[in-house]
Amino acid sequence: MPKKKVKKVVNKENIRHDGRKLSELRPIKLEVGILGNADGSAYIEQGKNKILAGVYGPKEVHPKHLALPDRSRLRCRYHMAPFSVQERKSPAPSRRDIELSKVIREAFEPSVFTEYYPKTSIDIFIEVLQADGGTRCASITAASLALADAGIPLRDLVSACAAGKVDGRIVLDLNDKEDKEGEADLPLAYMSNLNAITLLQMDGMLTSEEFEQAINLALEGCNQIYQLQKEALKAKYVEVKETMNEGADEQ
Amino acid sequence: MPKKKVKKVVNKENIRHDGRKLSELRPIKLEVGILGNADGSAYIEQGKNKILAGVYGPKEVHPKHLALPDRSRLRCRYHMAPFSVQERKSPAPSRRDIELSKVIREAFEPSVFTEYYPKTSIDIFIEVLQADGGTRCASITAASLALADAGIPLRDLVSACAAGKVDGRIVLDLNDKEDKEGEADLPLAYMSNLNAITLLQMDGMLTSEEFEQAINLALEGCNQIYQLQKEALKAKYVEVKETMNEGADEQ
Amino acid sequence: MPKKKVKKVVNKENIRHDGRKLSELRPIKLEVGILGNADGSAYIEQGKNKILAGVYGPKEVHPKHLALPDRSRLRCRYHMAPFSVQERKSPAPSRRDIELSKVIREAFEPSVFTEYYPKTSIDIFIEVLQADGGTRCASITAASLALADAGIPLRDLVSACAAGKVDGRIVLDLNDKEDKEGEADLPLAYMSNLNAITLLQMDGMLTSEEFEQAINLALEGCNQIYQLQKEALKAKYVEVKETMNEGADEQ
Amino acid sequence: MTSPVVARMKQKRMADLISLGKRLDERGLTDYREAQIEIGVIEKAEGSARVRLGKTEVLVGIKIGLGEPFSDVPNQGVLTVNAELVPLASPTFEPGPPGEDAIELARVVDRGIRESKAIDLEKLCITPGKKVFIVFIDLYVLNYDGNLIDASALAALAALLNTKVFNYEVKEGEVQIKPGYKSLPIRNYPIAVTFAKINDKLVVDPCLEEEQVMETRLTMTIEKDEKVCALQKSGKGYFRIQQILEAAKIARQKAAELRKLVVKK
Amino acid sequence: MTSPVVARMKQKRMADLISLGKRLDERGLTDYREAQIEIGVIEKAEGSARVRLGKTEVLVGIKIGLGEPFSDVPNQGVLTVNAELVPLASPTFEPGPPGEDAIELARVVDRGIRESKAIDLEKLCITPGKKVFIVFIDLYVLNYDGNLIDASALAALAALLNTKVFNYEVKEGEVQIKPGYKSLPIRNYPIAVTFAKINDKLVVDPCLEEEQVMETRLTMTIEKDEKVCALQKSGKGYFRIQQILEAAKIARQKAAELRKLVVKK
Amino acid sequence: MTSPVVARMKQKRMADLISLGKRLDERGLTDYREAQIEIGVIEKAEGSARVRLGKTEVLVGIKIGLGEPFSDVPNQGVLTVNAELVPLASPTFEPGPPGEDAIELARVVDRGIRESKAIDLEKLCITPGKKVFIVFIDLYVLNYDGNLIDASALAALAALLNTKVFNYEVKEGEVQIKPGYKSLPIRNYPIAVTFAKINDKLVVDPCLEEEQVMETRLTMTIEKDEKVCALQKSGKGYFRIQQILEAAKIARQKAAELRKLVVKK
Repeated sequence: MPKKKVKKVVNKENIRHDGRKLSELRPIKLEVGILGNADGSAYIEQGKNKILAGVYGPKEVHPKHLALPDRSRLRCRYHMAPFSVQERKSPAPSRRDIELSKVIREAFEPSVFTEYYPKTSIDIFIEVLQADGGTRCASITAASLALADAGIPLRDLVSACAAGKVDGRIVLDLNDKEDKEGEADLPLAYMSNLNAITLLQMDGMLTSEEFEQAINLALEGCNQIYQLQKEALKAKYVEVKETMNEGADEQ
Repeated sequence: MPKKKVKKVVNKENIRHDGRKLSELRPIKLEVGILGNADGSAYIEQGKNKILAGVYGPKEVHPKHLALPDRSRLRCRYHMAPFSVQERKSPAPSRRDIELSKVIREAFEPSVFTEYYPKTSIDIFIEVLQADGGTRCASITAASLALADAGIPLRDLVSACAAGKVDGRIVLDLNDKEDKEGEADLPLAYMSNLNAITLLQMDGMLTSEEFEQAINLALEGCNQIYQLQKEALKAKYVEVKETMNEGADEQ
Repeated sequence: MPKKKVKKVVNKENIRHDGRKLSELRPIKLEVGILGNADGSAYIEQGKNKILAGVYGPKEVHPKHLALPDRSRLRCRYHMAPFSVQERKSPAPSRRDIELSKVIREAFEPSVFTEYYPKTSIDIFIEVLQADGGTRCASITAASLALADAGIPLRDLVSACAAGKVDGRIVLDLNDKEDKEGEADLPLAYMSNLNAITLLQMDGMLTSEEFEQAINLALEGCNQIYQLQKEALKAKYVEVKETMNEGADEQ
Repeated sequence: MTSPVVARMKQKRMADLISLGKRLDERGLTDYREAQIEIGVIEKAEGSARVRLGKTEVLVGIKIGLGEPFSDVPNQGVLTVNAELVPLASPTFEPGPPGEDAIELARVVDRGIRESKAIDLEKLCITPGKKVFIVFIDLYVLNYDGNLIDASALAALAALLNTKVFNYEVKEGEVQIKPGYKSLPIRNYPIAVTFAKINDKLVVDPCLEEEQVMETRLTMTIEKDEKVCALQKSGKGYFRIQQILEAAKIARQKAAELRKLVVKK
Repeated sequence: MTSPVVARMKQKRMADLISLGKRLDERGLTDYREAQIEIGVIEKAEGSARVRLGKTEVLVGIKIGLGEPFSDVPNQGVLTVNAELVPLASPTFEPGPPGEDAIELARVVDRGIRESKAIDLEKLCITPGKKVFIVFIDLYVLNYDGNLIDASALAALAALLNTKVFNYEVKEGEVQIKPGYKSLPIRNYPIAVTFAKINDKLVVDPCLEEEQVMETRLTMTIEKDEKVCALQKSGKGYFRIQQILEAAKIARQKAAELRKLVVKK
Repeated sequence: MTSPVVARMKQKRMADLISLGKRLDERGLTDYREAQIEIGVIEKAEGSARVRLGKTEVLVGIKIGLGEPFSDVPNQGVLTVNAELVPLASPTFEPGPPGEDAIELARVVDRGIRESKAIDLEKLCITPGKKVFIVFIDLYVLNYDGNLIDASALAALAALLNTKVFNYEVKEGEVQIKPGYKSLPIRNYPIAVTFAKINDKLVVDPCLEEEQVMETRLTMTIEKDEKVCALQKSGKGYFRIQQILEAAKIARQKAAELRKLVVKK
């Protein structure tokens, strides 16, 4: 059986199939505070990813025996809409969903002052409306904004981005095609001001040099995203201030 | 592909395939108090439908957090025996079962003085032993008798009956064949003395005139069934009285 | 369709296909106290059966409403590893697993002084690592040692063994092939000192005489196993004493 | 509902009576309650029967379906028994998937039918390895007053004897249903006989009150030639060997009596 | 979060206003909140639409799959509607499998589409009895502020009108996808109109606060020729016949208004 | 069971020791506990191995089945890894379906095998698109004393190296088993190395007591040519980049040591 000839995803000029340079992020759009009921919320578009994050809490825990005496219980559900992927996904949580919910929750633990709210829970709900590679990182980026929007005291925002290896080159922020056809994917979450890596996973194969290179590139991506997050919060803050002024005018 | 020629379910003389007139109920048999353990029970045969209803309560609620401070919690399970239909039905509740359990429960809410029994539950269990169209209505008719048999104070009995459209005619109390081959089915539950419609659903298509006609016909059916329900209760009451007299004789 | 000719499992000289005599047990290996975390544990090899039993308790019951006011709640889970049988078994409990968990639990009830530990639970976990017929009996034999190893006061050890009918002969301790191709299998659990049968089941067909014969043979098997159980406990006890002496030496 | 004190007194009295060979409802120790059997009560099922044993009431419906055989017996139809303890039958039954009691009930009834080879499963093979009939036996408990196993096994046997299998032909590998029915090929008549041990005495057909005080329980299923074809000890206590051999004798006699109620009736 | 006392005062005021024909948010009794409809929001889905009804927000995505038809309608495609009340939409929604509210929502929307024959399912048959298209309609509630049924039904219709089915050919019994798309064959436009009964008066499009005080609810689904094609009474209370006939009149009018928002737009 | 106060004192001492480069059980920070490996312990499984890492004990059984390939890789066999934390292994393990810890364990082990292409899945294809071998790797934890991932990954690799696949021939589209076996085609040897971060220091192969006090954990899986083939940060804390690069160096060295225990042995 002849091997099918794979069309290169990255060309000789180091331009990726979607026109990006090796260390270029996909276009990112961030919006904060867009849901009516959640205590905090945010929306991200990163390439074709479309993800909503909502936060409820701190609030009473149900069932009560889950309450922790010395801090808030962080809970997280990463969930994909059935229509978010090529073949309809059953709405029941897959093993992948359960693993991602766990590592995403753990990526936030170091960022939240959970000790301020003993015996409560803080619930993070992530809904992937459309998926195109790198959803866990985009989810973290959005959910951190949702936590901030909920007014929950944070040590720092968490920014997340993957680096990886495609056609032999180390690239930033892989999309679905690159993730599937590439040689490695390394998602990473980071608190920029604290130099703290809070999520780190990898699929694929990387030599020792490539590994170091990929981590550094992912960190660079996180730093860029951190700026975008701050702008999004500022935009919301300004908006809120303007609304308040309007309210003042009305009075 | 040629359309298969459908044999008419209602003939030119307005006689239905089972010999009934358009506004004629199927033969109905009602029995009250036929189960040993339930606090109240009733059995209905309506055409080939065979349905048992049992009531337990008012009683302590489990789990306790479901208790309501100001009234009894009404619960209802509509369930079909695996052998009740043509193809064996899995005993796990289907989405249809869950919806019917909800609307049947809500059909009883206005009839029960739930405020007399705060912090308790009243559980209605319906078992469809054989199904032949119109089981939700027959279930309500039986379950209302079971509630009365359990000695639970009621504002009125709830009587239920469907009307619908078959071969262009508005007919009463559709059986399975009519339901499947007909144009519309409109089940309705009613408290006759209070002029209160407590369940109303519809599948199919009806013009504005047909709709009004169907509702009126269903109400007529409910009124007839109401009489049968009262007779069934009276029969049970007389029977009980006779048994008591016998008991007196024995002493 | 011609019947396939079944090769005899027991030959004319009353020697079974694995070389055993009719009333001979398979080789049995017992080890006590082999798990690090369980309060008590034991391992059995009986033919190709390989089974681990672990006991936790007496301990607080979760959820609390399961606690019994006057005695400990005995709980038991019989579970097979997915790789323990020819075709991989799903790890979800089958109906067979649930039935066996029940009858095994009940086989221990008369042996444990549950009244010494009100409001607690004693949990027996059985893991069949490899199955070759007669796993429920071997499980009981091991689990009784695990209960003893946990220091739980027992009226007597429970020993278990099956007898059955293969190729017209009553035989002891059927292996998988004999169980499947034989005419009857009768597992039995027994407290030797108390003449008490605590588990009794049967598949197959036995005349009245065969039935009595099979029960008596199974009891004989139990008595032999009882001796092996006592030796295993003694071995452990001696071993512990030796270890203690060593410990004393070190000090 | 009686108070716990009254209940305990009643239990004591029941146990004392049994020591004297008597029962609260005046039955002898080896007497069954009155058994009523109705067959064909569910017209839409291929077979059905309702059994009342005193106040215990069980409805059994049988459906015939088409499916694949198990790979180790490619030329046999499939038998499957399921039990539901629906909550209207007792305040102690909960809605939801079958618990261990329902599963044990189904499996004990299944064992009696299967081990006695009551159904000729080879006659239910349509295309070996591909297509066979599936016999679904659903045990439906409508009122629980003790001894569900015997009532269910009796109803299952009555329903099997009353079951019809549709005619068919195989055309181009597809099974096509033809008009008419045949009886299900039944060739044995297993009867379950259950004993409760109370105050170290055996009683047959325990009612609910007896089950609540019994130390343990034993079900023996006896086939038409008086062979034992299934056993199940259930409950916390134990039996002595003498009790089991005694039970076997009584079971044979009781099974013969009960069998007359359903076979050739 | 407002205190229970304040909440009760507000409820009283809301109910009193409604008696006077007014509503807290200044709508008339038969006025809908502002409806915003975006289509094609999920490029990876074969069809999609997001509807905002006031602060209620529902996203509907449609996927087209391949599968077997039901045996009683071998020459029809399969329609399946599923609803998820995901927990970010409301503090009262819990993660986990759909509860009775989500199931009712999905089934009422399903009924409107199915009974009005909105989709020409026969055109979705590929090989009769063997292979058909499956239309998965997933209702995804993003923010809950009352009247989920109308918002979901509207979004489902908008998404259906926006759905593309891939081209295919059948080669040696296998379906092979070819380039290009066709529109889904839609031939009717069912619109759900929901009434809440508060203080014995009917209001359309209840917001969450109104649902919290309503006695009961009625949904009427009206198809393009003004026929009623689905009904659902939901909630504890009851209706009088006059109220139902009045509702039917209003529903026809409201349905026509709403339909303009999605059809030929 | 030690009291909470004693436990806290012990934890403090453990953390203090680690700051000094020492551990409670006298290991160095980068020392593994003694590893014992037995292969072929389950004769009925196609492959099996039991690994003891100190008191942690994991049994891995491998079954080979037949099934369909995934549609996107029609010419590859299927690999599936499942983990069970059975309750006899620890008082903190509960019976029931796998929780997030068991799922993470299985997926991390799976990732190492899959990403290093340890199994030549193309050689497990029987009929492209139709029939392939399925390799079921079941991780069975028998005693839990920390570092389940490394013990499980090691046992899985040992079991794979010990796995036999039955011979077969394809006759008229059906797979028929023939006598004899071949070895599973293994071409890489991934080894998982896990670090706990305690008092900002890294230790390898944490035991249970260390896991109870660790801030966070990192698993690096290293393949035969010293490439990293899987990573998993797990637990609440965080790492600095320097720690991760340091861990990578140690992991390569430790992996080489551990690999010798299973390969060519």
